[in-house]
Amino acid sequence: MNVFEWSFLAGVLTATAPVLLAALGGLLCQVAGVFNIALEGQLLWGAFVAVVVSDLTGSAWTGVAGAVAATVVFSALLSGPAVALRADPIVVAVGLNLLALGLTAFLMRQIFGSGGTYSSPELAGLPDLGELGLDVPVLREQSPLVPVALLLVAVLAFWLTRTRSGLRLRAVGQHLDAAQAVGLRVSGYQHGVTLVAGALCGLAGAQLSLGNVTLFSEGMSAGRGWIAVVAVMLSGVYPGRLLLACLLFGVAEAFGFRLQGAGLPQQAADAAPYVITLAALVLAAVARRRRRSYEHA
Amino acid sequence: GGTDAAETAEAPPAKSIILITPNPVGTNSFLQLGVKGAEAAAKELGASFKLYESKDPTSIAQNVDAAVRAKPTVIVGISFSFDDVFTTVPKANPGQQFLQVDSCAKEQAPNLACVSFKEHEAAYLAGVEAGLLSKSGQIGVVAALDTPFIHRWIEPFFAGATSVKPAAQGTPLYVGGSNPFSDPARAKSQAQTLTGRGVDLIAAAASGGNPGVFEAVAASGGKAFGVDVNQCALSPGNVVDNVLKHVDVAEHAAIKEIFDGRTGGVKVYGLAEGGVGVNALGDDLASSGCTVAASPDVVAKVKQTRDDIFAGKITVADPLQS
Amino acid sequence: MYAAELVGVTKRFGPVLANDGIDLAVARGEVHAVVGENGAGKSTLMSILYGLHRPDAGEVRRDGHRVVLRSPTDAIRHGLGMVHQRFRLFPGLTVAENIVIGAEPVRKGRLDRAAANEAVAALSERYGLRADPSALVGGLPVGVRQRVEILRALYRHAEVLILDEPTAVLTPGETERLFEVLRTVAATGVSILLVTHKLSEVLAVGDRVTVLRQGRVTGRFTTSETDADELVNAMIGRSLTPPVRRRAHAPAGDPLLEVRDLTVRDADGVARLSEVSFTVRPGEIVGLAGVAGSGQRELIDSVTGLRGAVPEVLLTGTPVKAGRDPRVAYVPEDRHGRATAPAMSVAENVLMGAQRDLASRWALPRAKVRARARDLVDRFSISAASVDVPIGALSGGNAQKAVLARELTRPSTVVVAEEPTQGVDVGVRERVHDLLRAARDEGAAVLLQSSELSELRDLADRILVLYEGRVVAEFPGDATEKELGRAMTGATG
Amino acid sequence: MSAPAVAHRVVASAPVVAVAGALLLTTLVMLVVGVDPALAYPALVRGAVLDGNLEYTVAAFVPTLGMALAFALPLRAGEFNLGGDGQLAAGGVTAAAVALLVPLPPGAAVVLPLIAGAVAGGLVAVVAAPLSTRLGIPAIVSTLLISAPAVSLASYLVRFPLAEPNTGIAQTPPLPDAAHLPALGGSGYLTIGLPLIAALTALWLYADGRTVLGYEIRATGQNREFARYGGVRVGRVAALALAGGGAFAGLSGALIVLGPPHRFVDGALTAPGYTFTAVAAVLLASARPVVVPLTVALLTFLQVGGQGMEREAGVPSQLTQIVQGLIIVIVAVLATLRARRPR
Ligand SMILES: Nc1ncnc2c1ncn2[C@@H]1O[C@H](COP(=O)(O)OP(=O)(O)OP(=O)(O)O)[C@@H](O)[C@H]1O
Ligand SMILES: Nc1ncnc2c1ncn2[C@@H]1O[C@H](COP(=O)(O)OP(=O)(O)OP(=O)(O)O)[C@@H](O)[C@H]1O
Ligand SMILES: [Mg+2]
Ligand SMILES: [Mg+2]
Repeated sequence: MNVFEWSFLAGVLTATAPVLLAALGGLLCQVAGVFNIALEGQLLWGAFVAVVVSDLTGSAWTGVAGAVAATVVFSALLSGPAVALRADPIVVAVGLNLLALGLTAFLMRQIFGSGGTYSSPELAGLPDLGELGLDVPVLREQSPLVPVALLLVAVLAFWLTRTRSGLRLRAVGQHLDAAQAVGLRVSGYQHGVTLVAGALCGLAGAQLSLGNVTLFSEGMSAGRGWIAVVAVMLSGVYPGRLLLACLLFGVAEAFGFRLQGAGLPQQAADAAPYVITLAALVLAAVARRRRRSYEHA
Repeated sequence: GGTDAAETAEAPPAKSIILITPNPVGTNSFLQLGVKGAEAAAKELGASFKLYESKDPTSIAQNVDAAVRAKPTVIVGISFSFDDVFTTVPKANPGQQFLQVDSCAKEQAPNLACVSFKEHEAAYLAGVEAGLLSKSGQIGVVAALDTPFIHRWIEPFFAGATSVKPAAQGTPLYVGGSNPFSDPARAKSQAQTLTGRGVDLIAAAASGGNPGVFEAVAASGGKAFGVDVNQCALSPGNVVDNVLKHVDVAEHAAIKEIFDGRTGGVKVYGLAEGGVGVNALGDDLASSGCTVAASPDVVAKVKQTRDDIFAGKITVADPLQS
Repeated sequence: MYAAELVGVTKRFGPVLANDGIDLAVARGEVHAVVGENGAGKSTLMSILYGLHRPDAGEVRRDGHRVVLRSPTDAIRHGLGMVHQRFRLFPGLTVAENIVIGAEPVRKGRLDRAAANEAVAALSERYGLRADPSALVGGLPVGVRQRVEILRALYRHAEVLILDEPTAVLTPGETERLFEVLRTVAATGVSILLVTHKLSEVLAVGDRVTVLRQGRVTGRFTTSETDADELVNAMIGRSLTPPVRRRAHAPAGDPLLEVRDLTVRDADGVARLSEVSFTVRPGEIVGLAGVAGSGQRELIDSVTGLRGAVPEVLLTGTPVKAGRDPRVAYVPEDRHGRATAPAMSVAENVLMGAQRDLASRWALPRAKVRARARDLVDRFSISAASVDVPIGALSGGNAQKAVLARELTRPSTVVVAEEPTQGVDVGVRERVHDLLRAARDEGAAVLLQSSELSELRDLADRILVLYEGRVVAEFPGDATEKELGRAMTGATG
Repeated sequence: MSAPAVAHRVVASAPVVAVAGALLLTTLVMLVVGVDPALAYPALVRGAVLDGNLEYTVAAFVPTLGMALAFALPLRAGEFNLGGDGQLAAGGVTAAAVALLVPLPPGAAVVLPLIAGAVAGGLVAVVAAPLSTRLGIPAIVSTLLISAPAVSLASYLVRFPLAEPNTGIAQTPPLPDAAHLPALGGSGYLTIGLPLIAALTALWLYADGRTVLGYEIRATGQNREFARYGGVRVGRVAALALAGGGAFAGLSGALIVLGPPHRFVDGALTAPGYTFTAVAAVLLASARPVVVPLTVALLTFLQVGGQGMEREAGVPSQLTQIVQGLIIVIVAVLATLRARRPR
């Protein structure tokens, strides 16, 4: 395989990792019957806190920990209203996405004294796997969170199918009343996954701002959280399918760049991930329908 | 936010400068230079200084109106984003002085002064360096957006390279996305795409995205060119040189002229006027941290090319005029 | 000492007094039936015993000790188990998973599937409740799903087992099998509380019976010492009115509704209706009987046009129109899901279908809409604070009357009524029956689907029995429940 | 009802409580980060209504109200239209193209681009309808996904086929004078866009409450199965509602482009974030259409005032986004608390 293709694969992984981490959180919520479309806001918030903490402490890993903690707190703003008070999760999430956008831009100006983009030589980014001694093509330039994301797919699949809490979680999502009737603490599970999704979005944000690059810029989540929502819709409750869906997005983004190289305008590259994701959604839905199309004889 | 640079507690200075940016300043080195120049002028002239950061084209108009109401000595707008507002507002407010940096409104009022640059001349010189230094003969540009203005950093760069290495191949890629001027993640991906196909020298014209380009070349063993300011120190050992644009110097001078009563007119800063350049031509090349310092032959060729441009032997085509 | 006791239990839902100082005691190993009309408070009482509701007053005792049940978890801990009227199963989990959930065997931190399957198999064996532990519950027939519910309770060591209307969804054969299981289980010392509407079942399987009416106990009997008449008297405060006189003259004229050889397949290609043919003539009520899921839904959706254009269905001689054929008045079973938009006002709910008639060229005048609604409210004696309150705020019976008001005032000649008296009280029930008869007398063709055989016998001129998507039998209106029940299980002839 | 009772109902109404709660929390944020609320709030008010800023507030009110209708109309039919940006850009670029390329007599030169913009926005939005009703892809996702390519397409058009030559910025040439929205009064910002959008809002309110279509849209939104059962062609109604919403968005884009600076500047339509301000306003109105213009006015006030606050008091204007986000969350919570209260 030549250098060209390695770099393409590396580009795919880079584009995939943050989306995948956030989508894993979304999938957990979906399994437990919580509709979580606040991934975009949480991703952005995580990216911001990661940079702030890393900048303050000089340690990227502290930044990651800070992002996870802060995003768990942020996700409580979803789980509180939507799970405990049964408020409309869509409305709450729309509010939270807006809140994250405003809060990060506002605090950025308060903390760093300027808007736009913040980066500084002192800001510690996550090390490359290459620096850590894993000198394999494709992975060499990725942060350690990239293999972590891939690993989490397997962990989640195992958890959901092989453990007691995984079984209970699936039960809660399938039939809320039934879960209550067999004595499961339904809202406990739903709070739990919403907060865990927060933690995963924190990781996703940290990967975006300290892994893919080393800086924060306003609105840098740039729709990745929404793509994660779509990936969750595409994959139901199956982590394996989720990985495929997120890789599809990664390929679409990396492919979009290639399109530019092939002479297509930049706008085509911008649109490519969305068009491809939408096409995948439509194809999946049509396939679902076709499977039933012999219904009218 | 509004920053008061020179402020005296008792009596506010009668003279004042309001600078309006088209976007948040952040790490955008171009806008930072704009702020620096205005601040320096304010300090020297004993004027107060206020910065209005716009978010989008609508808020530009709003900020300009607010500035007009504040009646400062001069209102400075940076970039072509002010072309429309500065066509109408100065005419409607003939008593107010305006300065547009880096572009000029189509119909220029007498109370509007303009400062613009011949970026293409500096980009051409950087291209010469790239042509001489590229081993693969493949060079590239990662630019923020595919807009006509930004092409001033692209075609002249490739032209400079082919002038010394006719076989050189140039590829531009654009950051795009929802945040083109400050998306290092996408900038890095684009740079990786280029390095992946054998490009070993990349000119970064992606503003806030430039650090991403530097990260990409550092990993691939290639090198990059910075833009506007000396960015060699941002990524030591990976930046060859920079397409410098001395916005601060030009802006400072223009503000001073307006304060002195010489208003209106257009000043174009090219190589000859010292408004643009590359670090290879600077006196402080040795301490600049730019890797071109290690190639005296390249520096010599750049100097010669500059002299040829001065002498009119070489004319650098301006993509905006084509 | 009783296994379980409810003492002076009172429960109020807003203005509704669902349980009013109820005392009920169940002995060990006893099958105790609880009967009463719709809305008498049976489910509420059972929910209190299972910790799903907290009583406003009164207490629950287990083995003579007072227990406080804050949740089903508490109830399960105190040895209570419940099989709900609507199953509470997880369609995407296996039989074994559905049974062990909440008390799963775990080995080395992992779910021990083998142990779960074994435990379930052992239980099945012991009580004669056969079910494949590794089958997905979603694909199982209703009877088996019910077994899973019972197994779940037994797995959790229930000593008091509550079953809320377990036979409503079963065929007579399945019902018979269930009763055998209940006797086996009771013989092991488990107490069983059986909620049902069917007096024959009470007399067949119960040891004792408690009758509820409007939230109070109106009778306690030992089944060996009572009979159906006595129970009915306790249930509705009077004896059953003698069977209604049938109309003198026979229905005549060309059929208004004609179904010819209708076959309908579901999403998976399985036939839900096969070669169904029948007619309904003006002035005739045709009843539709069958256990749940025998094809009633598909048939009614085809007749009303909701399945799209179905050439096999003819209304007044021409094929049914897709969407909602305006020639059909249709009273759906699902009151909140289909028949009403609960959050919209009474006026806007009764407007549906008539909006175009009321509108002038551009406008749908509010005054007209409300005036019409007020008229319907008066004519059908619907009790509502005003026509502007959301219909969801009305009691079930009044909401049902509003639906009938809307549908029966349509200019239509075919009336389709689906479980028209489900969950409504006696008064409303009689009113609904009167309305359907009136429609018939005015020359409408009425198709009446009901799971209450007595209702069909009261109203229908003919009764068609659906079984697995086929019309397996046709009876005159005065067929016996026994005949009908036999046909509903597919036994032809 | 007595006057005190009315006053009580107003004070206790969800929007009022939500705004009060959000402002309280925002004040807390200010205090935490060391901003003086006594400085910030007056600056906010001045930035929105005083010192001649009112015309900007009004200018921003027009597209925000248009975008609010773009979200509110499909929402009545139960469809979430989050793709306003794409519909706005499509409408704007179409209007610009028509104004530039089609020679039109005065009058038609304004009207036709507006209609073309509305049609373009409606077409972009209506794609989501079959995806939702036939394929079960929720509009909340599909509109969002369609939005990005639509914005890109507009950006491409304005960069290449419609671009103004010899300029540094991706924009169309100035539109012919005949295509400029007639101004009201001296200022160029106050145009007939305001009465136009006000009239359309009134029309929508009327249609929503007093027409057959409005009734069928609401029934579809409240309970789709009920509407289907009642004979409403819900697929068509949902599509119509989405198309109507998209048309409002497209019209808003056209209004922006035909107003100063009278051209389509790449990014100028989407950057101010009209779409999500409008979403916030509609959610704040919590399903009462009559309140929408008021909540739009309130949020526009905050947005425009935020700029003034930033200039004068040095408080980042993003603070107003925080207020909006908090308002929406609080409204959602209040809605459940209300539903829970025993009747
Ligand atoms: N959660 C609730 N909220 C309000 N009212 C309720 C609720 N549950 C029951 N009710 C009312 O309490 C009364 C008793 O209802 P319950 O379900 O206990 O009756 P039932 O005897 O089980 O009837 P059925 O034979 O229809 O199952 C009815 O009037 C019902 O409408
Ligand atoms: N048999 C059915 N049961 C439940 N839902 C159905 C059924 N048939 C259709 N639907 C759903 O109803 C919605 C609208 O269906 P349909 O497209 O037939 O509506 P319509 O009003 O006839 O629209 P149009 O005539 O414009 O095509 C869709 O969401 C569809 O999935
Ligand atoms: Mg019941
Ligand atoms: Mg149809």
